[in-house]
Amino acid sequence: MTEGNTNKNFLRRQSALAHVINYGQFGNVSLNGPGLFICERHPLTILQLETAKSKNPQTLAEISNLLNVEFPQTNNTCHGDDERRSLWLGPNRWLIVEPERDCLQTLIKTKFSSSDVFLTDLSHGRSTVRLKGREAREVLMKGSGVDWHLNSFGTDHCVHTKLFDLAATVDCRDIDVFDIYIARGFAEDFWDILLDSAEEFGYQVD
Amino acid sequence: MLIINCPLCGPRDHAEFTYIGDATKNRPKSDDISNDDAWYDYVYLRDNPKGLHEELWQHSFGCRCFVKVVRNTVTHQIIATGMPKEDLILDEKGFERSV
Amino acid sequence: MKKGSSEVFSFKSRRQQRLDDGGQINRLEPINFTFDGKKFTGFEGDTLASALLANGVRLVGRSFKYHRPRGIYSAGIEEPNALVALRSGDRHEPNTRATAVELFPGLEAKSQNRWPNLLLDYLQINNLLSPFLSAGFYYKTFMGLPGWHFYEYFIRKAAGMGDGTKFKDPDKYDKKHMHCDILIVGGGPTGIAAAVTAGRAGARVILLDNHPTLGGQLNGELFFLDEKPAHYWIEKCVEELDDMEHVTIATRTSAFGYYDSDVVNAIESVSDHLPEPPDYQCRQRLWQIRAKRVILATGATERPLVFSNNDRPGVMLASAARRYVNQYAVRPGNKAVIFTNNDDGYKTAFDLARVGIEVVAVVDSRKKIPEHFEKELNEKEIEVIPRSVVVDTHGYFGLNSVEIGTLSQDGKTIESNPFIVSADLLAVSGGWSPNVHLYCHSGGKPVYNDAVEAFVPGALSQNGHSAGAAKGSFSLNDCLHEGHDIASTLVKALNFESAKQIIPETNEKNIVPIEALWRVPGKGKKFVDLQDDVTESDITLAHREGYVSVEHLKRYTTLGMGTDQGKTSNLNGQAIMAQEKAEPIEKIGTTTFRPPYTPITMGTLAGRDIGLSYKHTRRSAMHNWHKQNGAIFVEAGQWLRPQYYLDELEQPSKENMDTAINREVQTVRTSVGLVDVSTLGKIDIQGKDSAEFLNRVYTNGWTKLPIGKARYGIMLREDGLVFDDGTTSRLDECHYFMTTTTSNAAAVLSHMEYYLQVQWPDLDVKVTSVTEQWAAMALAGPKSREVLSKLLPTRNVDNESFPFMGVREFDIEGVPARIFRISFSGELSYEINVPADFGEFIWQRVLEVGRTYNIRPYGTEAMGIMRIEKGHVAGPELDGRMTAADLGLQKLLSTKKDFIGSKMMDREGLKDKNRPRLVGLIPVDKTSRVKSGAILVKDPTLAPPVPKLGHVSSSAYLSPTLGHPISLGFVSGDIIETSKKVWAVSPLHNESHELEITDPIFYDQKSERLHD
Amino acid sequence: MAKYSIFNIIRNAFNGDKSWARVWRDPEPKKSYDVIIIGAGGHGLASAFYLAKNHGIKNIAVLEKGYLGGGNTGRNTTIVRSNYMLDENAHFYEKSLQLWEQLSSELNYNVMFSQRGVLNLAHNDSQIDAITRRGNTMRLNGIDAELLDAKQIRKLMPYLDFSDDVRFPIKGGLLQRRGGTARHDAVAWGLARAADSLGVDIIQNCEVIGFEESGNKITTVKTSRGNFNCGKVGFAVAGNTGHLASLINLKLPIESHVLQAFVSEPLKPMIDHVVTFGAGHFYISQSDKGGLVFGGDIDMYNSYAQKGNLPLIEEVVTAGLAMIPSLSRLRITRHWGGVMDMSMDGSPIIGKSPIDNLYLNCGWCYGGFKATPGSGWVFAHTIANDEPHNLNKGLNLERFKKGRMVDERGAGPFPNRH
Ligand SMILES: Cc1cc2nc3c(=O)[nH]c(=O)nc-3n(C[C@H](O)[C@H](O)[C@H](O)COP(=O)(O)OP(=O)(O)OC[C@H]3O[C@@H](n4cnc5c(N)ncnc54)[C@H](O)[C@@H]3O)c2cc1C
Ligand SMILES: NC(=O)c1ccc[n+]([C@@H]2O[C@H](COP(=O)([O-])OP(=O)(O)OC[C@H]3O[C@@H](n4cnc5c(N)ncnc54)[C@H](O)[C@@H]3O)[C@@H](O)[C@H]2O)c1
Ligand SMILES: Cc1cc2nc3c(=O)[nH]c(=O)nc-3n(C[C@H](O)[C@H](O)[C@H](O)COP(=O)(O)O)c2cc1C
Ligand SMILES: [Zn+2]
Repeated sequence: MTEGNTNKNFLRRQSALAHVINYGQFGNVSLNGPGLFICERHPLTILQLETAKSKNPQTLAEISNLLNVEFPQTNNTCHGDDERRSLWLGPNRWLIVEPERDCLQTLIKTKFSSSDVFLTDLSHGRSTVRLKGREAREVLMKGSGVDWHLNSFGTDHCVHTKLFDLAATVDCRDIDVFDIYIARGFAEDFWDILLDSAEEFGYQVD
Repeated sequence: MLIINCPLCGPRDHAEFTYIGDATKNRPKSDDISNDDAWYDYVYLRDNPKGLHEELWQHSFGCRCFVKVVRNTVTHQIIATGMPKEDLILDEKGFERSV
Repeated sequence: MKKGSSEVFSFKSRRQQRLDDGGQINRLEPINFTFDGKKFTGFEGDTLASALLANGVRLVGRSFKYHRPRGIYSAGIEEPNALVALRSGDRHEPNTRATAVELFPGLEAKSQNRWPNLLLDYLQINNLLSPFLSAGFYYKTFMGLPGWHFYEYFIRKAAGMGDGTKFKDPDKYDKKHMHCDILIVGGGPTGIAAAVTAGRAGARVILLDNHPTLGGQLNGELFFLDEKPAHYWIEKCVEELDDMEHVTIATRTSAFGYYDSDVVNAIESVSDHLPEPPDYQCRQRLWQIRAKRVILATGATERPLVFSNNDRPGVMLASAARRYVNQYAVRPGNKAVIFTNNDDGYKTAFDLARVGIEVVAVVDSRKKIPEHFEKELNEKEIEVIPRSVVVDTHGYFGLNSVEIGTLSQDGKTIESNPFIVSADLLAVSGGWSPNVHLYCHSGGKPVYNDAVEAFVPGALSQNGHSAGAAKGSFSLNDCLHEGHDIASTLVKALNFESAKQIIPETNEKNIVPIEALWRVPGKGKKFVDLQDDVTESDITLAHREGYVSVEHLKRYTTLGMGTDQGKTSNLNGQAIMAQEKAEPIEKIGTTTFRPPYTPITMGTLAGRDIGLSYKHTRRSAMHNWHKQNGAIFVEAGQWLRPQYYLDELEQPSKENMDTAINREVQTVRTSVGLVDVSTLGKIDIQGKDSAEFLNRVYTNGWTKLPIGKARYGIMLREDGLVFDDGTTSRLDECHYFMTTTTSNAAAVLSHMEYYLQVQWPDLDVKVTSVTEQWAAMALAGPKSREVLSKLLPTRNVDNESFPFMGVREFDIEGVPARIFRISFSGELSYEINVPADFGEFIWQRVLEVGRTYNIRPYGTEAMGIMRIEKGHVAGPELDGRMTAADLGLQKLLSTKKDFIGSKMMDREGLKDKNRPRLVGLIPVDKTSRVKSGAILVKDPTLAPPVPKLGHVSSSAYLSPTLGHPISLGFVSGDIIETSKKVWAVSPLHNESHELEITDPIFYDQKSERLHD
Repeated sequence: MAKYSIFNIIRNAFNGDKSWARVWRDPEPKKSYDVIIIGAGGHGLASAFYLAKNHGIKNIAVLEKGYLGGGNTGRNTTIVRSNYMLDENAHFYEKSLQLWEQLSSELNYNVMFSQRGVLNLAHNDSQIDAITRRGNTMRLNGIDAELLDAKQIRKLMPYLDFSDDVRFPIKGGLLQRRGGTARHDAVAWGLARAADSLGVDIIQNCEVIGFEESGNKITTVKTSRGNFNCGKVGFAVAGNTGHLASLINLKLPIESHVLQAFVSEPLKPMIDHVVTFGAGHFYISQSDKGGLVFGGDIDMYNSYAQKGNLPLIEEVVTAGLAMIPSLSRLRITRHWGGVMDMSMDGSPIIGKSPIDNLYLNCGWCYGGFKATPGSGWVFAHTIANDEPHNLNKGLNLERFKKGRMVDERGAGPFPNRH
């Protein structure tokens, strides 16, 4: 799945999964159709935003205004939609994610002094996989000890966890839609193990 | 599995954490004129109690914060968790088992 | 007594033992299978054991030590005898309990521990030698020459049970993490009652049972609940539970361990009951269950009785005999004697009689017969012999008669002459032991309960609550109530509205207490542990010799150390020891219960992490290019890095490798090369205190580093030894970019986070790993600037504009790049960092642009040689034991500030001037290849122990630049001062070479090539 | 004491094993002992044995809180080797290995020392370099070592993974043929029997719960079975060192950690050597009973619990399958844990303490079983002479203060990384 392509570099941004993705239906696809739909989200802008300890409390609100997205103050939650989303990463730390457009970093940097907010571009450092479907939680259950039950991990929740032995951020976009962020270098391995785990449910790669 | 309640992320498997060790060690201040014994103590000596142990873990697969954990080294029961500089209140009830 | 002459050919005289009706088997689904190559038929619903019994097969294996013929002893996972090799080829599974294998079409099983076959086992000789083979005999002999290892060869061959295999497992394994409010282990009446109560209250419940269906012990009984056969109740409950979305019923799932934090682990047998796993399905799945509360409704296990020759095929647990009749519709024998010390035997007598098996007698060691059985005994014309015991048994390949005698008042002798009755089935019950295993795993200490003569759970440990037979409550009524009660208590504690359940009425009889009978007087082998062939006399010998603690007893005799872990035998053995010591059983205690509850396959624990997936592989953004362009890869941590590149027509070989490496070095030294350095750790550092922080982390000074400049630094550990090295660049006032060695990347980040969060929280500094964000490549060689300027046609990259250690941000064909003029190779060099998704594109562009200069990609080997030529330290030198001075880096130790490690680095041992220091080494003959790992000595002819002066840490077999081999190594300080030469010896290779000690920088000592 | 021999076995076979005598006494403790050794594991027992045998000290008690040999001696993976790189360790462990070679006859008790060979695998060039260095050092120290290439290893151990779909192919290995295994319980029992016969009182179910001091000396050892006066005291309590030291307010460079071990169902001979993996922490051998005995890393957190958790078990087994794929369908029968005394440099501490008449024997980390006879030998010497033996001079407590660590792995002052 390709997202936002206004950037002139778009054609050259090559996902870590470019060489491995095979589209189609695989595994034990039942009459009800595949249990899972899996795709890569690429290219995205993924920006880590941190505020200084000594920050002016206004700063965050102003950035929030500028970007038109709230920064969740509750641990393990997210805000926004596919167009622009913010995830809680840790104390005073968030991730802003959006389909690659104009340089988000520049946008913020021009308005705010670098001693108040710290931006780290991680757009290329993460591979993002979207997992969707009735068996999505079952697959997550294979990889991590977080309680994936709807009651504890619903829409707009996110966790940073060890998923199939990799550091991963999982964002619950909707009841059965999850965005998974993992380090780019492991993308191929992650992709393989994810598909392997999904085989018994049947899956479709889009 | 030890389930450690990260003060920020909630209960997680200890496999998400990296064990650091004794949380009671205070790094000698730089302006103490180099006191060899204090440094030796800081770097090498451990209380190693049989019973409650205050220890640090890093939630390296989660929020990356260092977390202070009070744990019984005999039963592995975790009594309390908090941030490194937090004074943890050890609720005696932590020892009792509610049904 | 005729000793089993006809039974020898028992296969031929086999008799069908299947009942015409009844049982929970599906007679419409016959299943073919083989045992030791012979074809048999059973039915769906059979276990391998029940199907064998149905076909009249009694002899199924040989015992561990004496190779005695053995049959089927139980009907469950506690089976000590009937271990078979299941399946064949790459699916071969040794030591599989026939009683726990569901029959599937085409099942193949073989007997074990016999040679050449089950009837003609040559090691039967051990049975005759048994007087010499008592417990621990090997500790008393085989001490002299030729040494134990010689005798061991034969002993090992005789020991062991099944065979391992050489094959890779074709099946898959899976893992699954679960959470619940209440986990119930055991789906017998207790567990079912608990599940219904908890489920109705709305709690998230998981109910586990290792059998294919729920019901537990009830499935083997003929109880009525509310005046209907018990299975009606079971089915009703299961139906209700199935409808509850928050309840998970997991059959064929066995909890094997109760670990800390109320985590219970189980294995789901997904496909073991099938010939092969279906497509896309795994064989087994590991469950990791995190429960708020746990109910242990694991039931109880029946115990054998200890008397002479109590191990013959045909001797069986009383409840098992009953289960074979009731559940599998199999006659486990045709003429039965029951031997019991509790009520259980009577149930068996009645159930056997019901299907027409002749019950010769119930031999009850108790003085009084339970009155309430009298009516039924009379009806069924079953004779009961009170205060009596089975003294001995006969029959070689299977039981054919038993000897019955009367017990003296004190229980120590047999009063009358025993009499013999013929029988082919002896059902024994020595009482029941609650399955306290999981409770004990959780940290609980069992206590002895005289009323049931067994260990029962003591004080609560963690949140695991025992109930029903697992708690020592053996009446069905109690089990049902306890299940309900504990569940309602727990749901209340978890703030659920507790729900009502009406417990069904049972038709069971009152229970008359057991009277312990730990052993029967008499000669002959009295087996306590059937699997490990531990006899009563082994236990008395252990006592005589002083191995009296239960733990010594266990280890000396191997009591309870088999695959069954003494489920049926431990208590008997411990009680016999207690009798010998004349101490109560609770005083001598029990051995430790350890996971797994039943043996678990290793494949399940590994899950998907096998073969190439054992450890994740990390790939750089240029990986695919490398792969398509002749790279031979090498492991660096988890990363795959190109070691060298073969040209198109070159085949991998040692010569071609040397050629390739040479070619790569020469290209860089004379023209220009490109190497992928993406694996270096990269850390983004921001915040107003960044400079101060770097000043504390690195040993050298950082406050004066200008923006746009990089600097090399080393970090120490707090103990004063070198931790890591790398360069850090200042990108902006408060923004730095650090690189670390590949292997220490994660450790350095953690190290810094530790100081920032725990020690110096007042510093305003943020650190983030950006290793993955940037693809990095070093463009190195005298022509590198020309390539770079072609890449950046509009920019000035001459020496002034972009000096050594300069850092610039450029735009290469629209791609933002950070370029660092730093060098590891010793040549003019630029490290180009671009966002990773552009990595392959830029890499290719650089190579295209460099084509006119014959640019080549180079790998870690060439890089390694060049860094040795330059005397740069790397992994082999940074081995965690070096001081900065050892590495010749003392000039990097600032004296003007404190830094991590500065307080400990001056300890006497670290200042010792004789410590080995980094040197260069050149073979005197200028040709010898010196191996890294060779040791430096004064004289290669000395006999050991030889004083060691140091070692060779890194070697280049040929420095293409210098035309001879060179090495880096460490030589004791005093030797460096006094001599110019040392010998490098490698006794492992039978080599020694004389070396000249030189400066570690072999090439361009003034670093002129870097600077302009 | 009846001598153990084949003749006595035959004699006993005909009388129903009736004349075998007790292996050790169960003595009533005396009021006072010249030397009290705390801990009846292999080290405590060997120390008492050599104190009596080599140094003529007879009034010795070994106090044991549980049953003798029930500590790590009774729960380890029994690997015996002397393939160390640093001199302080190498010479000490080699002495120990030499003592192993004669231990059964010295004790008249077969400890089943089986010199089946210990092989360390290497999977890449830098590991080859590292084992080359270690092997060469061993050879120069007079210790046997051989470097094998993949082909040679394949011949010896065809069950290792030599296939193409292996993550870390085997490149070579370092073999010490004189290394092997021993029957752990027999070691404790044989030493106990031999020490007992020299008059040493082994007192079981006797937990040390405190000390009385006067000046800089321990005068009384307080136990669950009463107080004993003592001349000298030796600690040989392995994982419990930290706790015992806290009873006299002594802090040590030691952390207690749990190490797990595993045994499979019994199998016919399958693995004839001791093999260790190089790309993960895993070591395996087969017991004479047929069980595959294996282990890996510690669980990483401080523990006195003698039990571990599943994540580490998964890791160990995964490494095992990476090395020997055909283990997959075999089953584990039992796993357990031991409490290990992890030191700050991964090497033992054996010598004098800051208290005048207290001697320390601790810090054995993953590897103290193989040290058993050597440890007893030098500890007895140290106690008897109030001075270390040449072989344990470098393994003293002061080395940390002085910066003379003995760090084989170069992991630094992080006990769980050694
Ligand atoms: C799982 C595992 C695997 C291992 N594998 C190996 C291996 O393969 N090779 C190897 O060389 N080493 C191995 N080791 C290490 C080795 O087992 C130990 O280092 C060695 O056995 C220690 O012996 P010890 O006599 O010092 O201690 P122990 O055998 O532990 O004896 C100490 C004794 O002191 C007693 N004690 C403790 N406190 C008190 C007190 N207060 N009062 C009285 N008595 C007390 C204990 O009960 C115990 O019996 C392993 C260890 C473990 C746990
Ligand atoms: N003296 C006697 O006659 C006597 C003695 C004991 C039990 N009983 C009878 O047995 C029944 C006991 O009921 P209950 O429900 O307490 O026990 P149960 O034995 O009926 O059920 C326990 C179930 O748990 C399963 N189980 C045990 N450990 C497990 C594990 N680790 N993982 C997965 N499954 C596991 C067992 O296989 C069994 O199916 C009652 O009917 C009682 O009367 C009678
Ligand atoms: C080398 C070795 C081999 C072992 N083999 C077996 C075995 O075959 N069967 C068994 O049940 N336990 C075996 N054990 C484990 C012991 O039963 C026991 O778990 C261990 O000694 C620790 O004691 P504990 O579990 O009582 O705490 C073995 C232990 C060791 C050290
Ligand atoms: Zn966290």
